[in-house]
Amino acid sequence: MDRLLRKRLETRFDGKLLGPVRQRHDETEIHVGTADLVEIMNALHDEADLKFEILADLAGVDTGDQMQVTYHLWSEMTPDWLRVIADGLPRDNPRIPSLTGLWPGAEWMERETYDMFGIIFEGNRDLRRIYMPPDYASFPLRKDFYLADDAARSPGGGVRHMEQTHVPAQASPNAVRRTVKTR
Amino acid sequence: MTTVSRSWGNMTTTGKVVVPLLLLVLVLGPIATVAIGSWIGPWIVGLASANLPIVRFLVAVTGVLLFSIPTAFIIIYMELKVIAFMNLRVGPDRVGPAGAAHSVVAGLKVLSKEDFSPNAADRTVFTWAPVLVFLTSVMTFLILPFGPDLVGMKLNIGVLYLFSIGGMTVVGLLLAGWSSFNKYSLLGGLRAAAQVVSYEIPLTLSVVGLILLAGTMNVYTLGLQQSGWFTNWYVFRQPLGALIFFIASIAEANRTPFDLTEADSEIVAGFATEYSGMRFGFLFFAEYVNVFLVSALITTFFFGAWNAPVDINAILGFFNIAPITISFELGTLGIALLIAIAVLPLILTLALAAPFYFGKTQRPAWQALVIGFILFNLVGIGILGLIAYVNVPWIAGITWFFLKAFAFVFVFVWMRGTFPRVRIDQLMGFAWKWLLPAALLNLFVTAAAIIVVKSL
Amino acid sequence: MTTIPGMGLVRGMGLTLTRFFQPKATIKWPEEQADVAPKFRGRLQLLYDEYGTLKCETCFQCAQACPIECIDMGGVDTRGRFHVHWGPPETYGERREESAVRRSGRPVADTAFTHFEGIDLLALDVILDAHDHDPREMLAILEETQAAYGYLPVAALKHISRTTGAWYAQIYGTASYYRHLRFEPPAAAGVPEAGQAQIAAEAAFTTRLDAALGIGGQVR
Amino acid sequence: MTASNHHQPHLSSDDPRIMLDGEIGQFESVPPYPPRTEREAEFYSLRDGEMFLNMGPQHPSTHGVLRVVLKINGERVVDLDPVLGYLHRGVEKLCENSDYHHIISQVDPLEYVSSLFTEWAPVMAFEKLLDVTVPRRAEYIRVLTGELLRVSSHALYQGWMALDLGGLAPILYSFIERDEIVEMLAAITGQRMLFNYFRIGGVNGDLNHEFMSRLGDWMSRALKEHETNIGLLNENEIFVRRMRGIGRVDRDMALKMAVTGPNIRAAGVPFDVRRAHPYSVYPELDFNIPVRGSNGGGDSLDRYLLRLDEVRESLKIIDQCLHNMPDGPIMARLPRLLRPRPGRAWAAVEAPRGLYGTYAISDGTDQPFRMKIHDPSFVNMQLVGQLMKNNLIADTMAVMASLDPVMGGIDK
Repeated sequence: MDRLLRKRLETRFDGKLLGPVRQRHDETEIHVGTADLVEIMNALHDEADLKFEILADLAGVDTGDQMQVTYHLWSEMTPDWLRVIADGLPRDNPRIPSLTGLWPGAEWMERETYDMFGIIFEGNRDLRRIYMPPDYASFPLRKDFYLADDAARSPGGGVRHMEQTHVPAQASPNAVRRTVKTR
Repeated sequence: MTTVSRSWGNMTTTGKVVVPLLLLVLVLGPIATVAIGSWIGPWIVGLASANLPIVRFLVAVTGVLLFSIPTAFIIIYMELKVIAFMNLRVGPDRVGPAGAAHSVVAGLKVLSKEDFSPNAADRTVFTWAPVLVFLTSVMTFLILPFGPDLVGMKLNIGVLYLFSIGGMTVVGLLLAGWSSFNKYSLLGGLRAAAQVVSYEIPLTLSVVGLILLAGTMNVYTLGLQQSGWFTNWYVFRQPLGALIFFIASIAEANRTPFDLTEADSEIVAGFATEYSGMRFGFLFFAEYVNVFLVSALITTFFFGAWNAPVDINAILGFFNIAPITISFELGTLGIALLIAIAVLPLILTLALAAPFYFGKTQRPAWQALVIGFILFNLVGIGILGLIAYVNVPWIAGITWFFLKAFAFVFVFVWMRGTFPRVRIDQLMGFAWKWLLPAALLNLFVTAAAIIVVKSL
Repeated sequence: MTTIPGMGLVRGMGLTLTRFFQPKATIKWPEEQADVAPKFRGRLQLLYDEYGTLKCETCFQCAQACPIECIDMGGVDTRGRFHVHWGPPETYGERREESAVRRSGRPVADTAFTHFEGIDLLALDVILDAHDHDPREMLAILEETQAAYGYLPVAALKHISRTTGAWYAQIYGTASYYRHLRFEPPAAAGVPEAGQAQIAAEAAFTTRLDAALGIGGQVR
Repeated sequence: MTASNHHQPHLSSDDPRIMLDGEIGQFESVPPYPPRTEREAEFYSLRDGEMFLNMGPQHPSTHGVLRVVLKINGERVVDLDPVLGYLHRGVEKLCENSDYHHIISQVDPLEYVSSLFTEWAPVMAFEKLLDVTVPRRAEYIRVLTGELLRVSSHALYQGWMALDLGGLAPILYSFIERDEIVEMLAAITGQRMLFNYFRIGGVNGDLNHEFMSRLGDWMSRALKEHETNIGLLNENEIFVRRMRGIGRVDRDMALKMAVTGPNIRAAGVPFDVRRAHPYSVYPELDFNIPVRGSNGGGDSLDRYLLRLDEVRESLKIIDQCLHNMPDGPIMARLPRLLRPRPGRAWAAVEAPRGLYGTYAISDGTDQPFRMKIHDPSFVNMQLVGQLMKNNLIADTMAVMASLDPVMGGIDK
């Protein structure tokens, strides 16, 4: 736990953090809003006393009532991992600015998150599905997507359908509406 | 009649085939003998003696065709085994002794596979391209001098024939690649065209120096000129030419490190991607026939063709010993020959088996006998081979020719087991920037040397 | 890269040529068996539970669920009556009923597995004492058990497991790996199983007697 | 009307996916749906002289089932579009539906070449969630087996590299080396490939005699054999010429592309999780972080050579582990059923291919609420699109192999 980093983050991003800076083991966690995300990330990446240059991971989370996007960052200035959680994405139309301007390598991670959660990263140039086939309609890692044999967990106690389609309005940002005939 | 029908009913299927055939042979045999002896034989002989070159050509072509397939089999087996050994593997070891029949069985498998052609392929070209490839590589065998007087055609423009026919292979590869309707095939075919055409030039130029030196384009005469001691081999007079020829012929035969036409990690199998069954077999055989061909050509041009590296007669002459010939008329032995034939194998087998039975190993009697019999056969073949080698010049020639050619085949296989392949631009750059100037240099130096030597 | 151009190529060819003559790494299966560590668990075996019945209920759920149909069940059923095989539901409906019966706790006669009956464990105890109940000497224990009983009875294996603390599955895995260990009594001519058990018991008794007297068996 | 129409009513020439006899013009219409994004539209439009070449999913050198659509102009690659997902198994979803012990076997086949590392990261994350301290002996065993597996993975990399360039011999030498290591690991873990060995709070089995004797035998000649084997390629002019200057990654690009592992170190950035964010007992061990290509970035040859340097460092670590191995238990005391209190944990290890991370969220039940697996190959694979433009088809293989992707990890 790096107390210094906590202090630095609190003073630097005062008023922009949603909730307190949390620390556990070797991780420091901040919650930010989607509107401030790019600005905060730029600051984290560029400023000399932060210098979080390496994007270790980008993960989407479906908490059940909202969506989150989690970034893990590494910097040589601190022994901690920094976890940035972009909070409060509505489930029916989750949108968040893309970080491909800062880290072009985030492109595929954002594609994966879009594929699994339907979170739309505004500004990502190539936001298509990456794992699932192009004519696939649902988002498998969402919490309302039940596995076929996961009978015990489903509300009715019976087997649900494999795919509960939960397509947000305009699932893909720049899309020409697809009319693919599936054989 | 009942007896006949009953015994017919009792016969096995094989019997039902064999017995009528035997009867047929019994009846037709005498008739055929008489017919051939009195009418057909003389007619054929007459026809043949009237058209001797054509007959010679046909015989040679048949021989070459029959010869090329086993050669390909041997080289395939050799490649599997040698590369396996170099990779610390065992290689094929299930079919035949030490897996020796593996390539034959693989050939049979290829024969029995479905002959498939893609929907959009150009059927005609697709079918005939492998045949063209195979034929052009086999046709070059015609002028190879396997031994003294053991040559299909003593063409006086042999070298020219060689390169003109050899250059046709690329047409087959290009056709195969184009007609397959596959992008990998197309790329492979185009690569083949670019590569083979590029390397044809240094290949030919490297031999021009040799031709200047030898004063002939007859491959057989080239062989004759290199007889005697191994210092007469052209490799010692044309070392640069030999090196260029060697490198360019690797590319000609599409072997590693220049096997870009079928680079499996890039373009799957190149022009052969869509082929299956015996059509693929043709392409496959053609590749290995080509390997043998370029090895044989290196041997012929630069490494003394069929000539032994040591001139035994010269050594013997130096010590004032008459040339050895084993002239031995078996007929003079008379009845002793018969007895020897009857008794000698038995005695020799027993004699060779004895050390294994009584010796340290203490093998059981049957094992000792089997070992003895095998040893006896080996000894017998060895003795017979030695007699044949000394008495019959072409056997000596063919032995040395194949030894040398297969040594080069081994080198090809060895290189395949060691090297990664080059990139296409490096390949082309090497041909045009290094090999071609080197070949031209070789040519000029040779020409200048000839002029200088003649003017002295 | 070396300073002389082409030297690296020549050296590479030298290396492959030396490899050409070196001993080969291939294991010529099945003539040769690979040298597998005792802990290796890559071998699939159906195990018996603590009551001596097959742990597999033959419910075919695994075969049914396997997406690529790589699980195939076959063999003689636990009654030794007919071949069970994965197939349409009517072929395994009967098996499912039988499984249900077994699960309910009622005894199901398993005539094919009489050799799971209790055996005289005296001889085994002697062997285990000699090895100080040490699971690291498992192979020796198993070999001596087989020498005493003629084979490895399931009850003996379970006893070994209980006293040495080694898992039954591990003992079973070890035993099933070695070819010279067997789970079935050898098809000895004329000696019925009961007789064999008798012989084994006698042998065990004499062994124990020898041990008690300290003569170690060399007198007989 | 006719019988054939009756049998195949959907078959018509309008459908771009179906090519009828002689309709060669339909050849270029991939993919069979309208473009979804700007980039896709740009990629799937051809200019004069260009054509698409589908490399994969069945292709001899794509390391699994990767499909790369190449847009080529003759032998030159104009652009390329990797298409993933042929090996997607939804492991993250499976992990969210299985309990904590179960997950270890679920994640095993992700990166199947070095599967101990795929266990290590989740296990570390769960240990953080549970506040468990792992016994020192267990940590040492983890490091020992992990570094062994790193050696085997890098050995295999060398062979693949050569095979993708057309060399036949090195792959088998690599496999002999790897086979010795996996047999060794089988003696301790019980499996050759998907070990399922690490446990939450320790490891499954202690070191045993079989393992130690095999290891001692191997260690006595490992370095020498390694040097011999790499001599076949390192000094080979053909190999060096094909690798040098191809696929150059500089420091800035490596950081921007979020690349990790040997690929970023070959670009001159000394980022290794073992030193950058020490975990397990790595702070106690003495080893270097080899870095190459410090000026102007590193090419494929640097990436290749760097892995060979790492093998030497790993052998050093193995040696130290054997010397410093403490006595003690190999498992922490844990309840049978794990219910960590709600929270988030992130753990990363340095796998042979880079940072292998796991982000686990617990909601207090016996199954994780969310489990994200970060695979280094996935990120490294992105570089291919950047590096391959205006190179030759043959270089695609060299660059892809030098990045060392494993499709099992990429596709999850």
